[in-house]
Amino acid sequence: MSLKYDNDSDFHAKLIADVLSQYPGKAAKRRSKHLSLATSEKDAGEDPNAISECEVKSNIKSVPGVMTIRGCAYAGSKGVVWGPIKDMIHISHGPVGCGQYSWSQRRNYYVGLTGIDTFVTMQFTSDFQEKDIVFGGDKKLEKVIDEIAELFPLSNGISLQSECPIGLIGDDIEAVARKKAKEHTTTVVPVRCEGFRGVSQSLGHHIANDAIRDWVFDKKDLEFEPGPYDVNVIGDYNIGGDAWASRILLEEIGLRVVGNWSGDATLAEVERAPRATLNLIHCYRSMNYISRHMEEKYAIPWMEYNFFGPFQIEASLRNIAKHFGPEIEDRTETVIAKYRPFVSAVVDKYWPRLSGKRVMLYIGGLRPRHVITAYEDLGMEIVGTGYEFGHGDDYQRTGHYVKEGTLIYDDVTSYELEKFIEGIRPDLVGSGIKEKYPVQKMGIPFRQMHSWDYSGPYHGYDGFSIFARDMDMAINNPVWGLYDAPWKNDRASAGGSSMRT
Amino acid sequence: MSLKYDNDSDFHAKLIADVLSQYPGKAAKRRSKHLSLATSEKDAGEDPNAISECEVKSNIKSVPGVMTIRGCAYAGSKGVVWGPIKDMIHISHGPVGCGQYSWSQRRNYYVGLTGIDTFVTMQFTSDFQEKDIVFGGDKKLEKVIDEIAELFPLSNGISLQSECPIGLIGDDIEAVARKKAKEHTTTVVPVRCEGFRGVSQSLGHHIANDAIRDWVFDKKDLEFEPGPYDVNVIGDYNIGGDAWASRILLEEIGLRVVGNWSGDATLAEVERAPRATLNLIHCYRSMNYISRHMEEKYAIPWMEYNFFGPFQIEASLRNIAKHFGPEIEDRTETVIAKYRPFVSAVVDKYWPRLSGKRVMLYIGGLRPRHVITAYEDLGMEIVGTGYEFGHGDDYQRTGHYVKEGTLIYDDVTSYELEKFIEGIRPDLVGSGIKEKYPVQKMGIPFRQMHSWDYSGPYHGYDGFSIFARDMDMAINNPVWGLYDAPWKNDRASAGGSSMRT
Amino acid sequence: MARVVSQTKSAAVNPLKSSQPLGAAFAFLGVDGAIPLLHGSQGCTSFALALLVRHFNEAIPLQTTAMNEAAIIVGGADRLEEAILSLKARTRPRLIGICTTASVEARDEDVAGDVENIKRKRAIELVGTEVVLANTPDFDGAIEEGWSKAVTAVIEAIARPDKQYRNPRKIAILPGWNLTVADIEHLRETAVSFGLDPVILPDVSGALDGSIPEEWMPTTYGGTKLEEIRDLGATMQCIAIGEHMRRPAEALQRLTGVPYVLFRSLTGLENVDRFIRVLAAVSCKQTPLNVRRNRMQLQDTMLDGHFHMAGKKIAIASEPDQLFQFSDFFTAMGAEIAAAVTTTGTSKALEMVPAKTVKVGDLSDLESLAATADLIVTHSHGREAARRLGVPLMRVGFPMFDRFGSQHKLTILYRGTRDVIFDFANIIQANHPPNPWPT
Amino acid sequence: MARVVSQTKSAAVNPLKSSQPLGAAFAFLGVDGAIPLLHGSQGCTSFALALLVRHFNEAIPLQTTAMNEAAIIVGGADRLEEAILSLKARTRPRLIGICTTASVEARDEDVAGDVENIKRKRAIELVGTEVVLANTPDFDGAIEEGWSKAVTAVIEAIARPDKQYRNPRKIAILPGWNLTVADIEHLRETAVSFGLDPVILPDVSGALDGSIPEEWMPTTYGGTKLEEIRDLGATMQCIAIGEHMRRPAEALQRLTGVPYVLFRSLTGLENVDRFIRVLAAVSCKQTPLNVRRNRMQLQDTMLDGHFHMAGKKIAIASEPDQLFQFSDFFTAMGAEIAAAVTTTGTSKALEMVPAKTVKVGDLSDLESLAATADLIVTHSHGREAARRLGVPLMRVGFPMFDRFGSQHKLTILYRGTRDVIFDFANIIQANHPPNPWPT
Repeated sequence: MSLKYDNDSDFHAKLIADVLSQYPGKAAKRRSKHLSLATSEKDAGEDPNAISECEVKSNIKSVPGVMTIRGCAYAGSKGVVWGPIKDMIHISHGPVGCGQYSWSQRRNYYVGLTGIDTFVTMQFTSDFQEKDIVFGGDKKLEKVIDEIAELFPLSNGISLQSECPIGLIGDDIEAVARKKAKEHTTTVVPVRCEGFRGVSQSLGHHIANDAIRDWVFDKKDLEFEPGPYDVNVIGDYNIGGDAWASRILLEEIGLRVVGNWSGDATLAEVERAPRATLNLIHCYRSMNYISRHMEEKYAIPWMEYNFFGPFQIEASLRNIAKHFGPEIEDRTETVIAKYRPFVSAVVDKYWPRLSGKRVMLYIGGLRPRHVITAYEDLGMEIVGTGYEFGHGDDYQRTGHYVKEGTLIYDDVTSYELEKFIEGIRPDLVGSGIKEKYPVQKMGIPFRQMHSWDYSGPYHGYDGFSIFARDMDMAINNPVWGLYDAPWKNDRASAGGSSMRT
Repeated sequence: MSLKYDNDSDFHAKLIADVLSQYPGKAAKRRSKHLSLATSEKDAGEDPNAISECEVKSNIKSVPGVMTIRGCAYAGSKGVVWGPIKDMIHISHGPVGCGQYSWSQRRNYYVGLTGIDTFVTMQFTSDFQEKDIVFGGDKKLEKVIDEIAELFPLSNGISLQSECPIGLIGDDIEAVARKKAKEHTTTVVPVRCEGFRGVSQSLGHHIANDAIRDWVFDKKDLEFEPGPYDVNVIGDYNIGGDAWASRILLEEIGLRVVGNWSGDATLAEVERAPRATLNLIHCYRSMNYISRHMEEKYAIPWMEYNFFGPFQIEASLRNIAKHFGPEIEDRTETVIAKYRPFVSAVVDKYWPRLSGKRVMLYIGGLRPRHVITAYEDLGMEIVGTGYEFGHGDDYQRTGHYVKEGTLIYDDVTSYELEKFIEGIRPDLVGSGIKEKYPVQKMGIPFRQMHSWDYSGPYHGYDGFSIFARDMDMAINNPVWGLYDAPWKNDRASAGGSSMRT
Repeated sequence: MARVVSQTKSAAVNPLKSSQPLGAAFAFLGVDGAIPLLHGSQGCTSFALALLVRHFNEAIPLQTTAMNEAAIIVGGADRLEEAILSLKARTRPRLIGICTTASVEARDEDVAGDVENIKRKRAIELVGTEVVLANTPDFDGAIEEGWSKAVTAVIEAIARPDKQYRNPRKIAILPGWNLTVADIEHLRETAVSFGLDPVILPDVSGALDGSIPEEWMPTTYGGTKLEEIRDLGATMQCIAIGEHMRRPAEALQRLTGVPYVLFRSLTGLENVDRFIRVLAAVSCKQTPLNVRRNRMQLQDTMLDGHFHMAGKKIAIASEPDQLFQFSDFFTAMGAEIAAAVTTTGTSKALEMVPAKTVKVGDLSDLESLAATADLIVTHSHGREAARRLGVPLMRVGFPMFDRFGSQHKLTILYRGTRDVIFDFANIIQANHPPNPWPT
Repeated sequence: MARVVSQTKSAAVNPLKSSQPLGAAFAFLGVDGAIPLLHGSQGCTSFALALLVRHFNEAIPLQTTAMNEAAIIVGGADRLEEAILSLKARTRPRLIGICTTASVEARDEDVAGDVENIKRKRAIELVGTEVVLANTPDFDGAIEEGWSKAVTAVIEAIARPDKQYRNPRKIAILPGWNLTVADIEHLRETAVSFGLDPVILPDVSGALDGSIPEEWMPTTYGGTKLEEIRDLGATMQCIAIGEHMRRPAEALQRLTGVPYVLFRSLTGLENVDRFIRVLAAVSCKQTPLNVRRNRMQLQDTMLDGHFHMAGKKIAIASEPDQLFQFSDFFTAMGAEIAAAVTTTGTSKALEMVPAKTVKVGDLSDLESLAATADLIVTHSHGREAARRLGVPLMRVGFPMFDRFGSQHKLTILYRGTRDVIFDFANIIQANHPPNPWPT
């Protein structure tokens, strides 16, 4: 279903102008490039390479003293790409800060015995002290690797996630990696994802992809028998079980998922990826690099898909099936038909409670566009969306999804976001933990759309029903009908009020 | 080991005089018969029927407006004797109060699937309403029995524990019992333990014993093959696992425990008891009636024993073994020798922390005497003891245990107990939940010696080490070294102090 | 609007309710210098005493007429008299609160007549001691009724029954049994912060708060003073908390003309707002800053907590007013009352419970309804059902014998509501960890 | 007298500590109108911010100089200047608190020099805004050091460095990072109840207590006011809480001559008694009744609770002063510290910890020592070890992201000590049910 609604372009344009008016001239000019409106609408789900008129400047460096929501290269590599590979140990190499701050911030589900053969929710660091900075940390790194090999004999490899100081003190972690890989006959991957590189976590994704290319692919003789329906799922991190929900569907239409990058993944799944017949990309932003590489080097085609909400699920399943021909296409139609009643039940239940509700999004990865139609499947309207660390191609892709007049904001500051939300007063904001409390205190329902707020999965048909329930719970919670304070009448004479609005 | 120490007879006599002086003449006279001193010492563990000079008036009715610690006949029957029989359902028959107040007050451990084949920690009542009082409750009782038979098909019988109103309204629960036993082909035991009968829980024990005699024994054909070393353990309610600790020892010396009355017991264990060769009585007070009956009717001899502390354990084991002859006696010596090092280790550890500490007891059943030597095994001294609901024979038996000058108090009131404790200021008081808080607030360590204060077992060798640890924990806890309040100096000018002493 | 479904079984399996005399005794414990006297066999008192001690972790003054077989036959008047005189002589209480039990009520004894006789006959000996009777047979009602009857009896026996000068700063507060010691303290502080002088009856925050009196006291220490009860007619306004406090509030109004306003619950933002408005109106004062700050903190906690409460299915069992108090609040936070069980079916609070039905029943009824719940809310005896079902338990009400500090938990006004959210959300978080897979 | 055992592994597996700049930023959050500015790459700030938000469930103002590759090569002075000016222009903070991170410290940048230059060069633009620097490389110390350095830096930069008229009612209180919002509020109330006027630095009870400000604030709202910090020299007495607050207390004494008294812990009867004595002496007042009542309640709770704490084996991991605070109290209740792990080995508090050894280490060290413990005490990351070992976890310290209301928990003075006992005993009761057999 393609929901019809209009966004108020004039009002949104005025909001942007108001926000920019508060900046000094130079900063206003700089920021104006990040804020925009969608100017025309295209049907979603067709040509993924169509150029959209939704364009903003993006992937540009952050401004000192203007805190945005971005992370760093280390976040992109350790936090996103490498961290979920469950049978490896990922060392946050450097001082204790980065790894400790970010520990357990993502919810990559997995199965395995933590601390025995699986290590996702554990945290490892070389815990640099002053002497390591002064005299270099390679010796310590060697010891750390030796200790880990001894303490966790069932681990299948180690990655070295460089923190800022590593790039400054001239350590040669590649040499250490080579030496220790040989000594312990294991995989050791050095990743140069120091936090100061690039402008956001995005470069970290790229560096992490390159590290897979250079330090994992084609390094071992694989015992793996490929089949005609083998696919890799790329860029699904299994937040709240998303990858599992997706895998169910892909298997139902007759495919074999031989690798899931990188939620609940083993190193072996990564190693054998070049033997698959197709790469299915969920999070384009974080994993397009390695997909393009596999296309070039191993001639594996790749395609994007979207499993948020029934409209996109059906389109994506058909698109994927087309690649494999009539047999799979038939099975796909059967699967789609099978789930139709389930979808109707979900929509019938929640449409009356959710239709017409207006949503603002500000997230990372692919979600600022991919989740849009899932909301629309429930009758909800997207009034604004933006990426933490998107690139031009992300914004191009967004054009397919958004309606004309939709507010678009790149790398938005908390000041800007707050002003937009105050102006629009949407019925729901979907963003991250750092935005959650300010938005809620404005009296506006909120869902974390990075972590699914301890819920999930949101992928696939099962995920859709959970998604619908969660949005309903957030928007229609009676807590939002908060009373004015009983002393409102005497407000002038003493401080305090109910909510700032 | 028989610990040598003296109690200060003169001081204790003065305490009694002081306490009595506060009563009006008649009451003083009445109470004076309940308070006494032990006047001579005999060696413990020899002739259990020796007459002692430790005599107080006991088992006399309570005084209105003078709350003591006693329960009622219902408490003695439902709470003590019947309640632990695990595969029967014991209906608190009458209004909701009694059963609800007493629910889960005792800690009779058991194994079984609660609610399926085992019901000890559940609570059943016929929940009388006004109409049941006015029109009689037999009809309701019948329905309750029918419901229970349907809801709990794996229960092996029902007992009807009468609450006060039953005796007043003229219900014929015996007729209901007979009728329903026949209908459901099960055991239904009516027990006339209305709370107003007798002066304490003690009569309830007797009534409960008689109900076993009249409604359980010789009612079924038993499939049970008796053996030469079969014994019943009578009056061990398995508080905190006590009966299990005892059973281990008896089995080690070569006996077979065919019935355990009534901790963790099944109805079948009770039914087959008359086939055993010897009754070993732990709690004489609550179960001597049925033991005497079995002696008369089935010619089963009975003997008391005491498994508190190594001194008594050894004496009791030898005494029991004597009954079975040389083979068992040899095994017994082996067992005793086996545990000696363990005992030494416990004593060596705790003696330095506990010896010389003075203890006052006020408990029920057999404990006011039986636990004495366990304390003495650790070097502790008993300065006073008394029974909630003891009879003359209990006090006679106490003479073997206590030293000359020991303060003896029967059915003591909270006022009297408090005055004695204030006067003596012992290092430990062992009594029940109702005494716990007043005593602790006097700054004196306390252990519940009915329930073992959520600990246990205290029986047997294993229990002795737990007993020692618990007493040490209570007495030597640093909390007793409480500071005086920092404002003590300005105490005169404003209320508040640290502890009343 | 809930439908009240009456008991279906004849048996009570794992009963929910405690019986009436305990509720009455509990209320008498909130009067200064009082001794509750249970008129019945010693066993009742002994058991009730042990349970109260386990609940409060405190020494509790509770007395008995120790009815025995002979007294059961001839009637309990003599035992009652002996008990009253003995108590008077030994402990000089300011109030003896008699609670009858099944054993005297089943005989249909005229205890009221007995009490009047004793008071007349022993008038001189009893100078300085009020003797108050609550008829509380075990075979009727439960804690709520017992508490309500005792408070009513105290008011009717002691409050001066005439119109009198009304002190514009004085108010009467009649809290239900379901308020904790901390609740009572916080109620008082809040009223005082508006410049009011509240008389709280009963006031369990004195004797049962865990403090240690300097001298051994055979009666309660702390609690509402008799003079305050006598002068209740001098208050401007009475505030009753809980439907079961309507009876004593009406008795007070009848006797003295003091008007009352009734709050079914003081938990939840809207209820508290209404209460604060009443305090502001009565006192003609602005709301103090700390109360405002507490409201802001509550709002914030509601925002944080709604997330963990939304959509949660609750199985709750309690006395009617407490049932309403928590159900009402939980649904205001987006939770759903999947099962509601209560002790007696007569309270008007029941139909306000936001559930399809409220079942008069026992914990086995709750257990059979709670298998798919996210949370069970009831007293400590619910622990076995909760364990069998694998559903977490939030302990509220009486008895609470397996957790400490229950009397120091706030459950009302802005701060108490905030704490209830913390409790709820933390139980949910503890039992629904973010990563449910084996790790 | 514990022996401090230094780290044995090179790797930190499940590290215990958070790094220094976070501690400094946390302290700056306790100053009114402040913005902590992390000098390093944006990632540090972003991560630290997310963790602080998860801990407090609050919006947190935290800023970054967003050092990028170019800045890393040429040095961060320009980024720092740009950040300060931008912050000043947009948000008009009263304080910008700079916390350096590993990336600038590893280059050995002269940040102090940079700051001085900027302040000189931009003196006019910066009027009304203090700029304070704490050198807090991630590769040294942990939260305690960061907090301590930030408070010291604030005092040295802002407090007027001369002897001045001492107001006999004014005292300074320098609390360690390990006190909660509720602790700070209770400290203030207690001091005020003695008629004192306390300046508490830092004071996190304003901005981080979950209240909702009327207008959107880009800085902290609430916290110690700059004028109060300037006038710290006018206080009669400084009270420092935690060994790590000795450094700022000494700085204050050096600058202004105000004497200090140091409390390693305000948890536990004896420590609180000593504190109350100090307040009484400084104020020349008698101890107020409510404080006395709180002490009685604590004594009673100690009596009730010692039973559940006696003999219990505790495995605890925390920063040194918090480690001391809880270990000291637990052993005073009869528990035994079976394992103690801490973040850094330099604090003098460590040797006072009542354990044989204190290991400088990580949560994997704790896990290997805690298998036979009855209770694990550490921050939220201890949950996995606790679950693997089947030992219950009592959450204390930072971060606490999986329970609500941690900032509203009292842990100090009589009431806080009481609440700690409740928490402890209830965890024990929940995990050691009275009947351990299957039922």
